[in-house]
This record gives sequence, C-alpha cells and structure tokens, in this order.
Amino acid sequence: MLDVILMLLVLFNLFSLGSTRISASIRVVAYQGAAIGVVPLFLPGKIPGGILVTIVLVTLLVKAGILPWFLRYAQKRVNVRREEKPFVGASASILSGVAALGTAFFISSRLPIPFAVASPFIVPVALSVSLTGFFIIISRAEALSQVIGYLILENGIYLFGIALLLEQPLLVELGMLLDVFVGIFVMGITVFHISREFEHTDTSRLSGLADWLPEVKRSE
Amino acid sequence: MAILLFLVPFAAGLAAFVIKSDRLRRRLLFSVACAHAVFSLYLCLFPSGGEDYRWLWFGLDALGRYFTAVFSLLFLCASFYAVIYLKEEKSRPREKKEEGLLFNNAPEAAFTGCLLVFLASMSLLALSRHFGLIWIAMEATTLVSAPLIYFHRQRSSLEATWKYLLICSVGIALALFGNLFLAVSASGQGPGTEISIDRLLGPGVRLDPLWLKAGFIFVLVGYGTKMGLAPMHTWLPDAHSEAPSVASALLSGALLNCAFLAILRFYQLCLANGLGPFCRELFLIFGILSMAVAAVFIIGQSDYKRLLAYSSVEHMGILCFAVAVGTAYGSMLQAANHSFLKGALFICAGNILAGFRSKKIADVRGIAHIMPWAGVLWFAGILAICGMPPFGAFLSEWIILKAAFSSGNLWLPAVYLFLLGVIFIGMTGTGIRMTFGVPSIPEGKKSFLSLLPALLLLLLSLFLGIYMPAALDGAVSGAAALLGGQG
Amino acid sequence: MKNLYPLFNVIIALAAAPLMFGVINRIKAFFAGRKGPPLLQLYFDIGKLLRKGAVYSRTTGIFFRLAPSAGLIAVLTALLFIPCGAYPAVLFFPGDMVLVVYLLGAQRFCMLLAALDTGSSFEGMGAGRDAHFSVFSETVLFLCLAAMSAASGSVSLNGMLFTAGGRIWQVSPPVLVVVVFVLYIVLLAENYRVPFDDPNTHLELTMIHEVMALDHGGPDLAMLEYAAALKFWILASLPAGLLFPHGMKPDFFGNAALFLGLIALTAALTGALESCAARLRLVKVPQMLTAAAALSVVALIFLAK
Amino acid sequence: MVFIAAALLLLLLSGLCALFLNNRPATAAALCAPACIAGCLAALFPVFAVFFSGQEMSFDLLWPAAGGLRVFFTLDRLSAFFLVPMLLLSALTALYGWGYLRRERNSESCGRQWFFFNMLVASMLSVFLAADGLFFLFCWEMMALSSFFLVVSRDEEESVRRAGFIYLAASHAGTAALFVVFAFLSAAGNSGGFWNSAAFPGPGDGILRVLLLSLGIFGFGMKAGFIPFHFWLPRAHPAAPSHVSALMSGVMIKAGIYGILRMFSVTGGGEVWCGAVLIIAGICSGILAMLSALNRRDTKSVLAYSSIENIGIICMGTGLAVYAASCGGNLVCLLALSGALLHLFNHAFFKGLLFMAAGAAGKSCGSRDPDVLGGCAKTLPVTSSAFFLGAAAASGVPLLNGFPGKFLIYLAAFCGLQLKGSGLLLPSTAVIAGLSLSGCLSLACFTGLSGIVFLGKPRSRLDRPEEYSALMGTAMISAAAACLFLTFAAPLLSFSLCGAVSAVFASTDTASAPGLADRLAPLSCVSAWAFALIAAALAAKRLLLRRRKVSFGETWNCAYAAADARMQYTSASFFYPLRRTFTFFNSRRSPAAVSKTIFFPGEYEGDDSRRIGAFRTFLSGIAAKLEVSLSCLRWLQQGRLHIYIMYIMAALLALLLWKIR
Repeated sequence: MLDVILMLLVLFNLFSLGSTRISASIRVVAYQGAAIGVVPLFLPGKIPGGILVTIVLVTLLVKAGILPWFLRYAQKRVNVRREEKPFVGASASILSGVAALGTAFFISSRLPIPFAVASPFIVPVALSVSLTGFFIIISRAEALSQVIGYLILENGIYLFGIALLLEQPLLVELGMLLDVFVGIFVMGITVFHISREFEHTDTSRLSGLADWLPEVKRSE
Repeated sequence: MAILLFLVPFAAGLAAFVIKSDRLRRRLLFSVACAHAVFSLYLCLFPSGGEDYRWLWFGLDALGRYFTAVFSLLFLCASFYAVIYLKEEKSRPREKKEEGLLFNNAPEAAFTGCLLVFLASMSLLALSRHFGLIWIAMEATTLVSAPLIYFHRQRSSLEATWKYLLICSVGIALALFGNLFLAVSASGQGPGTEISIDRLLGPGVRLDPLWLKAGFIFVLVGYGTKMGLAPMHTWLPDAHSEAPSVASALLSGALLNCAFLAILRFYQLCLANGLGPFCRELFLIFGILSMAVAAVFIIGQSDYKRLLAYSSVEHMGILCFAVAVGTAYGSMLQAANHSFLKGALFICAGNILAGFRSKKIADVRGIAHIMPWAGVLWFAGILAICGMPPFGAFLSEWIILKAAFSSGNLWLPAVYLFLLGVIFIGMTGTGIRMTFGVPSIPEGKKSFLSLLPALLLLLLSLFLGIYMPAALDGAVSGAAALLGGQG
Repeated sequence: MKNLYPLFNVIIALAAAPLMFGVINRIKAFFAGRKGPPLLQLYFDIGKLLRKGAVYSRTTGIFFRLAPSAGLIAVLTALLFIPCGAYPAVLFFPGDMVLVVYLLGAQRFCMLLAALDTGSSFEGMGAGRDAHFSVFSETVLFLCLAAMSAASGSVSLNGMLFTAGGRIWQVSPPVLVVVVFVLYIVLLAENYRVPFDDPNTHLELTMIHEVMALDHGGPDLAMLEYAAALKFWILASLPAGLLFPHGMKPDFFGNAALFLGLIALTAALTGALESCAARLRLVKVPQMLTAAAALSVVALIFLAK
Repeated sequence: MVFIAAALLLLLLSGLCALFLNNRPATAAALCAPACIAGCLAALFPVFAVFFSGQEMSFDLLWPAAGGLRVFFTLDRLSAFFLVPMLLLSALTALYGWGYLRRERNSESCGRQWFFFNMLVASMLSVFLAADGLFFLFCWEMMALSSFFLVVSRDEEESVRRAGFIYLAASHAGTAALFVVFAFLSAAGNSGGFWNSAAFPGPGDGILRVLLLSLGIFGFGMKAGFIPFHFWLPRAHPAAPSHVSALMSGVMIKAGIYGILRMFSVTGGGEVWCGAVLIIAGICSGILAMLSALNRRDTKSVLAYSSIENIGIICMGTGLAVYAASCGGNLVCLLALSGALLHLFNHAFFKGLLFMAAGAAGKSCGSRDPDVLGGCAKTLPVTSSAFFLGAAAASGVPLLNGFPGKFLIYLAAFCGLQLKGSGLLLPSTAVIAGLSLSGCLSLACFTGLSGIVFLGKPRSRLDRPEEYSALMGTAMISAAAACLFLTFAAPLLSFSLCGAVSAVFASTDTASAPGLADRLAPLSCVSAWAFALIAAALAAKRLLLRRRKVSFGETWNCAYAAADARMQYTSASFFYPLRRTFTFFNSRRSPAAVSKTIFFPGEYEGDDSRRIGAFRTFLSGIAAKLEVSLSCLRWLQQGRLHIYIMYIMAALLALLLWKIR
C-alpha cells in the first residue's frame, strides 16, 4: 500500500511538471500533500495512536488545506491563469522529471539506510519529489509557480522525514512545518507586492540587479 | 539565564510592533541592544566558572558565547545608527536618484520590530543545542530579515527581497534535508535519538559516516547559501546593495557569521566522527571558490555597496579557508574583524549615500574634502578590510597564511595571497577614486554623530589588531578548541 | 736626489705640455705646405693672456669665474698620478686610475657649467656635444684601463705603466697593440681633435672645445688652454707609457728625452691625421667610439684567458 | 635603548596631536617638526654607540596581540649603519618641511601631513630595528602606508592620485612576496638575533630556497625600486612634497637594500645567481634610468630617476660582493659591499640635498620645468649653490662625497679582474662598464639640468624669485655641510663599514683584509689638496687682475647683438644628441618630436607621461587584459533567479555524485 502512495507521488510529480496551468498545479500540490499526510498510517512503526492521528491531521490540514487555499487566493489576487512562457516546454519537463527520478534512485542506491524501513522506495521518491520541486523553480517564470515548486521541494523533505524518522521528537517536526507555513506566507505576500509594483509576476523580467548587462540592456 | 538573550529581544520586538510613539520605540531598540551587548560580552569574557550553561535544548558553549558577543556588539552600533537613520528617513524627501521615482518606506514600527526579532533569532541560533532548533532559527532570520531589505518600497529592493527570500529558502530547505540525514545517521543509537549536539557528541556515540557525509554536504550547500559562499552567494550583492545600510551591516556582519556558526556545529559532529579531512576538503573548495569569485566581481565594480557585499563573500571564503587549513583560531579572529569592519564600512556607505545620493562609484569623488570624517573612516575601513596594519585583519590573515604554509601544500598560500592581492588592488583603487580628488557635489552633510558607530567599530578592530587581553584570547581559543583548533 | 726624480718629471710635463700643440700645428702646416706658427706659439699666447685684463659677460655668475681655475687644478692633480717612462709617478695608490679619470670628468663638469653660465646658444651647443661624446670616450677609457690592469696584474696606473715594466708585453702583444690603438682614439676624442672635432674651422657651429672657450678671456683663457695642453699630455702618456722601451735602462735625462719623444710622436701623428682626415658627422661619432669600446672589450677577453 | 623608546613615543604622540591640530597648520608644524628633530637626535645616541663601538644591543617587550606579536628590537652594526643617515636626514627634512609647509595653499591638510610624516619616520626607525619577522612586516606596511598618504597629499590632481595608487599597489605586491618569505623567516620563539630563520631552507637546499630568495629579492626590490621594479618611483617621488621626496629617495628606498642584505645575512649568505641578478638589475637601472631621466621636463622627476640610478650602483656593489663571497674573493667582497654601503650612506645626503633644493627652487619660481626656468642662481644663492653641490656629488666629482663609494666599487671590480679563473672577470668587467657609463650619463644629466635651471638668463618672465624660507635654507646648508664633511670623513667610516660587512657576510674576515681606511685616506688627502690649490689659484688670479681693467659686456653671440633669453639652449636641445643616440632605449617615438610650424620649430612636445618606460606600459597592458578577461566572467551574476538556483542545484548534485560512494 505504501508503495502505491509513493507511486502516486511520482505521478503527481510528472503531472505538475507537465501542466502549465497554475490552478492545476496547485491542485496537484494539494493532492501530493494529502498523500504525504496519510503516509504515517501505513508505517509499521509502533507509535501511540493519538500522536499518529495528530500528525496526520495537522499535516493534512496544512499541506492539503491551508497552503493550497492560500495559493489559490494568491493566484486570484495576482490574477495569473497559466505559465505563459516557461523556460522548458511541457514534454521536456516531463522527461527531465524522469531524469530526476533516475538521479534520485542513483543517489539513494549509494546511500544504504542503516536500519529496516517500510519500503525501499521512500528515499528515492522523496529525493525525486524534491528534485522536481527544484526543477520547477528553475524552469518556471511565474513567481507563483516558483512558490509551488518550493512547496513541492518541502513536500519531498517532509515525506523523507515523516516516513523515516517518525520517532523524532514531534516538536521539531511541527516546528519545521510551521516554518514552511510562514515561509510560504511571506513568499505569497512578496508576490502580492511584486504584482502591485511591476503589474506582472514574471520573475524572468526581474533581472535589474546584475553585474553583467546583456547586449539588449547595454544598447538601451 | 542566558535564555534571556533570546527572550528579551523577542518580547521587545513584539512590543515594538504595537508601540505607537517613535521615540519610545527607538529608545526601546537602543536600550535592548545595550543590555544584550553588555550581557553577552560579560558571558563571553567571564564564562561563569567555565561551566557551560544548559537548559533542555538551549545552551551556550564557548563557540556560541563568542559569536553572540561579536554580533551583539555589532548590533549595538548598528542600532545606534538605526535610530539616527530612522530620524533622518522621516525628514528627508524620499526620492531615488537613479530613476528619480518617488518611493516611501515601510512603517517604522515594522522595521524596528524586525530588527529586534532578527537579533532574537540570531541569539536563538547561537543558543540552541538542537539541530532542528538551529534550523528553525536560521529560517526565522531569513523571514524576519526580508522586511528589513524591503524597507525602501521601490522596485529594485523588492526584486532583491524576492531573490533573497527564494534563494535562501531553497538553501535552508536543503539544510533541513541535511538535518534529516543526520537523524538517519544517528539512528544507530536506537530509534528516536534526538539530534542534539550534546547527545551526539556524548561518549560512545558513533554516527553512520556515509549519511553524515551526505548530511554535511546538504548542510554546507544549504547554510552556505545563507552564508554567501560561491556559487550560492548570488543573492548577497543584490540584498546588500538594496537594503538600507543598517540592514546591510547586520546582514553581512552578523547573519553570515551565524550561518557559519550553524555549519560549524555540524562540523563539530564530523570531527568527532573522524570526518575532519573530508569536511576540510569541502571547506577548502568553497573557500577558494568564494575568494576567486569575489575577486572577479570586485575588480571594476561600479557600485560601492555591491563592492562591500563581494568583499563579504571574499571574507566568508577566508573563514572557510582558515578552517580548511586547520587554524580555527585565525578563522574566529577573522570572523570578528570582518564583522566589525564590514559594519563600519556599511555605516560609512550609508552616510556617503545620504550625502552623494548615489550608489555609483563614478558619482562619488573627494569624500575626504567635503565629508572629512566619512572620508577618513571609509578609506581606513577599506585599507583595514584589505588586511593593512594596524587593524586586526592584518594579524588574522597572517595567522591564516602561516597555517596555510604549515599545511605543507605550497599552492594554498600562493593562491590565497594572489587572490588577496587582486582584491586589495581592486578595493584600494576604488577607495582612492572615491575618497580623494575634487568633490563631485558642492557640500556634503557633516554629521559626526551618525558616523560615531563606524568609528567605534573601527576602533574595536584596531584594538584587536594591537592588543589582545587574556580574557579575549581565552574566549577565542576556547571557541577554536571546540573546532579541534590548536589555537 | 733620486726620489725627487718623479717630481722633476712632473715639472718637465708642466713645461713641455704646451709644446705639443705647437708640434701638431707645425706638422699640419708642413702637410699644407705652409711655414706655420712657431713651435712655442702656445707659450706666447698664454704669456700674453696672463698679462691681459678680463672681460666678463653680465649674464655670467660665480661659476664662470671659478671654472677655469678649478678645471686646471683638477688636471694638475691628475698629472701627479702619471708615471713617466722608467720613473714612477709622484703619487700612487690602489685605484688611482679611477681618480685620474674622474678628475678629468671634474674638469669637464666645470667647463660645461661655465659654458651654460654664459647663456649663449653656441656654448650650450658645444656643452651638449661634449657631454654626448664624453659618455662614450670615458667608458672606452675605463675599459682600456681594465684591460691594462688585467694584463699587468696591478690596480694602479703606476703599477700598469711603471712597475710592470715591459713585462706587460709578454702577456699578449697583439692585444696590447689594440689597447694602444684604442687609447689613441680616446686621446683624439677627449682632446676634441679630428675626426671628432675640428679645432680650427671658423664656424663655431661645428666646434666643441673652442666654442666653449668663446667667452673666456685673459688669465681664464690662459688657464683653459694650459689645462687643455696638460690633458693632452696625460692622455698621450698612457699609450706612451705602454710603448716605452723599458728594456734599455736609460738614465734620468735619457728617460725624459725618450718619453718626450714618444709624446711628441703622438702629437705628430695627430697632426698628420688632422691634415689628411676629415671630421666625422656628429651622428657617426658615437658609432666610432662604440666600435672602440667593442675593441677594448675584445682585448679584455683575450687578456683574461 | 630607552632613548629609542622615547624617540618612538615622541614621534607618535606629536603626530597624534598634529592630527587634532589639522586646522591650525602653524601650530602643528611648530609642534611636530621640533618633536621629530628631537626624537631623531635622541635615537642617535644609542645608534652612534653601536656605530662606533660595534657591539650590538637589543631589548624586547612582549606585546600581547593575537599570534603573540612580540616587539623585539635589535640594534646591530648593519642597522646602525642604515640608521645614522636615516635619522640625520629625517631631522633635516623635518626642519625643511617646517618651512616648506608653512606657506602651503591648502592649509587644511597640514596637520595630517605632519602626522603621516612622523609616522613615516617612526616606522622607518622601527623597520631597521625590528628583529621579529611579523613585527618587521607590521612596520614595513606602516611605512608604505604613511608614505602613501604623504604622496597623495596634493590629491586634487589626477596624476597624483594615479601615482599614489600605483605606489600602493606596487608596494603591496612586494609585501605579498615578503609575506611568503617571512612565513619561513619568523619561526616561533625569537632567539635574540634577527628574523629567526630556523624554518628557512639552508644553502644548497633545492628549489624552495631559490624560490624564496627570488621572492625576497622581488619583494624588497619593489621597495628599493631598481629596474624592473622601478615603475612606481618616478611617479610617486615627484608627486610628494619635497621634504617627503627627499626622505623617500634618500632613506626609504634603502630599506629595500637593507632587507636584501639582512635576508642574505640570516640565511647564510646569498648565492652566485643572486649576485648575478643584482648586478644585471643594477646595470640596467644605472643606465636605463639615466637615459629616461634625459627626457624629463620636471626637476624632481629627473632626481627620482637619478635615485633609481644610484640604487643601481648600490645593487652593482652588493651583487659583486655576493658573487665574490661565493667565489672566495674575500677582498673583492669587502671592497664591493663597503663601497655599496658607503655610497648608500652618501647618497642619502646628496640626494636629500638635491630634492630639498629642487623643491625650494620650485616653490620660489613656481615651476619645476627646466625650460621655463633659468638664471635663478643670482637670485637664489643658497638654493642654487646647494643644488650645484648636490649635482657635483651626484655626478661623481672626486672632490665630493658622491665619489668614494663608487671608487671602492671600481676598486673591487679591478681587484676582481686580477683573480684569474675565479669566474669574477665577467661580473667585474660588467660592473666597470656599467659604473662608468652610468657615471658619465649622470654627469651629463646633472650638468645639463643644473645649468639650464640655474644658469644663463631667466627663460620666462617669472616674478623675481626669492629664497622661500630661512628654515629651508638652514636645512639645505646643513645638508651641504654634511656632504662636504663626508668627503673628508670617509676614512672615519671604515670601521663601521667593516662591521656592517661582517654583519652581512660572516665568512669574510674583515680583519685580515687590508684596512679600508688606507684605501679611503688618499681620496680625502687629494680632495683637501685640490681644494687648497683651487683657493690658491683663485687668489693668484685675483692678484693678477688686481691692477688691471675688468670690464663687463654682453655674452659674445658670434656678433649677434640682440640675443635674448629665448634663444638659449634648453634642456631639450642640450640632451638632444644623447636622446637621439639612445632613441632605442627610452622612447617609442623619435625624440625629434618637434611640431614644425612654417618657419620656426614650435614647442618641444616630448610628453613625459608616455616615457616612464616600456615596463610600466607592459604592466598596465597586463592589468587591462586581466580586467577584460575578468569582466567576461561577469555573466555569472546576470540577475536571473533561475540561473542562481541552478547554481545551487548544480553544486549540490556535483558534490553528492562526487563524494557519496
């Protein structure tokens, strides 16, 4: 069952890579968050049920609830429908997502986990989710989709943590969650400011501060 | 008791958001800074009976004490300058010279509050003994310093803020990965080993080397982003050049050191588990790379705040280089010198900017003639940060050089000296161009008060250069001892 | 009595130096088929000048008055270090040849400043050329001295020309011939003779020594001319000392006569050269002196083996 | 040693006070100049004690700074030999500067200038005394820094700023090399002597020693300023105020020579190749510097070049000594090195004198271009006679103190010729040729310069110049007196010369070698005799002319009556033949750069800036290339967030793939 969820996560990755519509990717992120949220239920760990339930609920609330909602709100606020001109096209993105998966498997093959784990796919999938997030941040021009990428990156990390280290003191885990939460909010606020100042949120055009001027700028 | 270092500024910060009266808020800021500085200095110079303070995940060992003292002194001067700066900001017409567009500032309450919370989160970072907590503190510094950068509500600073926010968040996310890897490597001690320094440095704790290595890589890249190591330094020049000078001073003088501290915490574990050579190799690579990149961008730089930012990149490289060649002592000393000098330089830069209304080096001529104090301090600071005696950087860089020679490989000191030389030429050339000559504006503003903090910081570095009291020496070598530094 | 002989030699030099210019002029006159001035002409001139008053330019200052005397003294002092054939010099110490050459340089220093003191463009021109040529001739002279010292194994003029006696020729005769030749070239250059300078054109533009003497008169001019004569004697006595036949052990008067003869021979040679050779173009002068320098270096290298 | 401490304290404190008297120049000068003089005189007591007695004294005080920076003073015969001229000249220049700065236009910088002047003196004093490697570097940097601030004191002019920057960069490049050398020369725990050389590779110790020695020669040579490390000097020295140029030219550049000698002495003598390198550098400096000097139209710049030439002479002597020491030429080594040191000693005074006189003339006439000056000898008696004395000494007139040093080096070279088969022939010949050529060139140069500046008629309608200040006059007169005294006192120095030499080369036993005094005595006698005779001759002439008519007229211009001042020979025309002969060396353009108008040649336009020498243009070329290639790398920071984040990802993945296995 765990492997199925991991499988799903990978699929969500590829989908989010493929879609250039902001709302679609927000939805995918929400699903991904939900999937990660339920992972603890399928772990063979011996954790007192109350704590387990708390974790699941909080995670679901934050990752599948508040954050996607906030992103939608932000999208409406700055009013962008779709990724106009991504640096990498959809199909190429999907291929590179596969490449990221491969890399993740390769790296994790070199990192044998020193103890028994529920599924051998946890580490590679977590890594691949993070790499996907990375890739989205790099390849998308819209500020909002970069925030989404960041969220996916965090999802990967969270998956890693929650799947391998549930025994870790929860306070820290929740603190991390909280931090991500605040981080996303601050980013969102910045995005609002950007859209107010520049009347667009295309970060590829936010390159005024540089030590190197391309020809076009020089000529101006 | 030391937890107050965190609690007081935090509470004060929260208060600052709600306080209405400007004067009261400024007084609050300054008095908290004073109290913090005095207390941390006391803790640093007279460690209570050598017994490190502990309270569940909080604690203050020699390393923490040293870094706290340094950034708290810097914060004291910066806050003094901030008070004057905010006064002026209220008065002067906010008009940006380059584009000529009007802009207004963030509410002063938010600025002051963020400053205090920033101090609080840095203290938290120095205080915390748990890697998760360190990570939270680091993320917190990022989040609260973003509004500091976006003080001037204008496009360029917004762009800088966005870059800063995204790049640093990504970096810190990687650092989080590093923490998790650490937890995995610690899981050999039975499930749920808490990843706190004291637990993992405890007797008979063996960490899984492979995962520890991976963790260190993640942490180095992640916190290195925050610290401004090349090639992750890219946010730094933008943020430093766009932030108000007081924020730039804090960012480059205090924040970078704190990131370095976070990396050093991890380095302690690696040392204990015999990964010293591995870590030092990585430190060496990033150190030399940072110095080289800084050299590239310092030569022919056109914006003097960016110049200072790149010089920070260079000095972060020097810190790593020092640890790599095995002189933690030199590294600690250099960190202090860099904090003080860079703070002084940024405060001078703030005054120059206020006088000349331009960040372009080409627009600034003959500071020494129309703003004598600013000119003197600016040029002295530039010489000092290039390692000229009688300032402290001369000694620390000398110590590092000797360690590099004793490390056996003659290429290291050669490269180090070459890069320092190139940077020296770049910086002093700019300094001469700006300081001397026929002034490019009729009359500057001659306010000594706003330069007093810069003067104090320079004097501090001068003090480090010519006299080292036993207590201070003890503090530095105590901090170095934790990093396996023989001093 | 015997150890006063060197002093007598100096007195002979002082007495006979002006004669040499007379010799030169007679030879030139002979080549030109004229009768020419009497041998003692320079004596008469000096005597007449000493009896005259003085005329100074208003432009000139103290230097103009100081230079002739100082120059004369410098040359006189240099003369004391020159051995005379089979008899040693009055004074000698290790390295005295350096002092001799620099004393001649000191005389030049005075002459140049005196020339510039007049503010006349002609004298300035002469001074410039003198400075120009001396750069080469002095260097060549030093290289010759180095060669002589290497050959004779001594570091003083006295040792080279007197103590070593004829033995210096056992080292390598052909090389020493070269040295003598180069010394002769230096003699010509330093005394402003053809082919380096033409003492008796009537165009001040082309002259060096004469033009620098333009503004002097009376006792000053006398000292100037006398110093020039002494300088000729000194430089001539270097090759003469090398060529001196130490084999025959002459008594004092024989030695004096022999040495005088050698120097007179040099003078005659100069006269002959002046009457059949023309003056070089100024541009060529450095080239010729450089060639001389090259010759002396070659000599030095051959001597070193 | 309490005297030295007192002197340092006096200098520093008075300097600090001057810093706060910035707006009251007169007070600052009246405070600092006497303080500087008093300090120098106080420091002279122990120095003279060592200078004449010969046993070294030392004291150290632990200065708790990071890395255990110990202040470790040692005063031995070598440092004493360098300190005597340094202190005397500092006192003289302080006196001179008192008068010089008194009537400065922009009085606001005077206090600052005095501060840095006293800092410079103090740092030089401690450079010659510092026995600890790190402390030496400390003082070395302070010296460079304070002199830099003095150089840029007239910073309104672009050229001055440029000169200052070049100076700072050059000296820092040198210091970087010294850092390497001293990383090996300052092992922990100083054992009383100079520069603990425990870690330094000993003789015959392979490539590392060669590397370090050549780095040392580079680093110290950058300060000494012999070719090819001279490029900063002709810019910086003229830019500085005259008393500072006098100090820098007279003493500061000698610190480089001191460093080289000290390095040889602590690392067991130099090696043959060091000697060869020094000789070659010396010959190049001796000749090329004078050739470039011929092109200058600025008195002080000519003097700066002549400093390079004299450093070249000193290098020749030093190099010959090092060479001979490793070829077993004991006498040659002694003579050559003592010649070099003696010349160094004398040069301090006559070059200081020359710079002071040039500065005074420049102040009085308002210009330093020889071709607009002329004929000020009558109106500036003191200045002109001081300058003539210095010029005579600099061109090696035997009756003055410029000669004995050269004489000893010549003598050493001639002695070297005698040692057949010792390999000394080539260096000796080279030294003889180089010395004579550079000597003749400097004679030509200085006669031309002093003649054009001070003799003849005034070339332009300058308001009638007058002596600038009595204090300056006093300083110049006393410097001139020192020069004359040194002419006769040369034999008295022989003891301390031997001491200094044996401090450098412990191997050369100065006892067995025939005494230097016997070598030097004849010179003094001859000078005395010549002075007496000249006086006699003048008296005789006066006697002759007593009852005769002495009349005055116009200069005989070949019957051209209306010759005016503009028809005089200028320095350009005076040096034309020489420049023309040596065109190849000193300029890319032919020196006949005279813009032809229709009938008359126009202004001579040999601009000096482009003639500083091929080497500097070469350097600046490299710098330009470097800057361009660096600016190509700037696309790294091109402002696009995505690229930045890609850097992070790339770094991470690279490290992971590389390290994790």
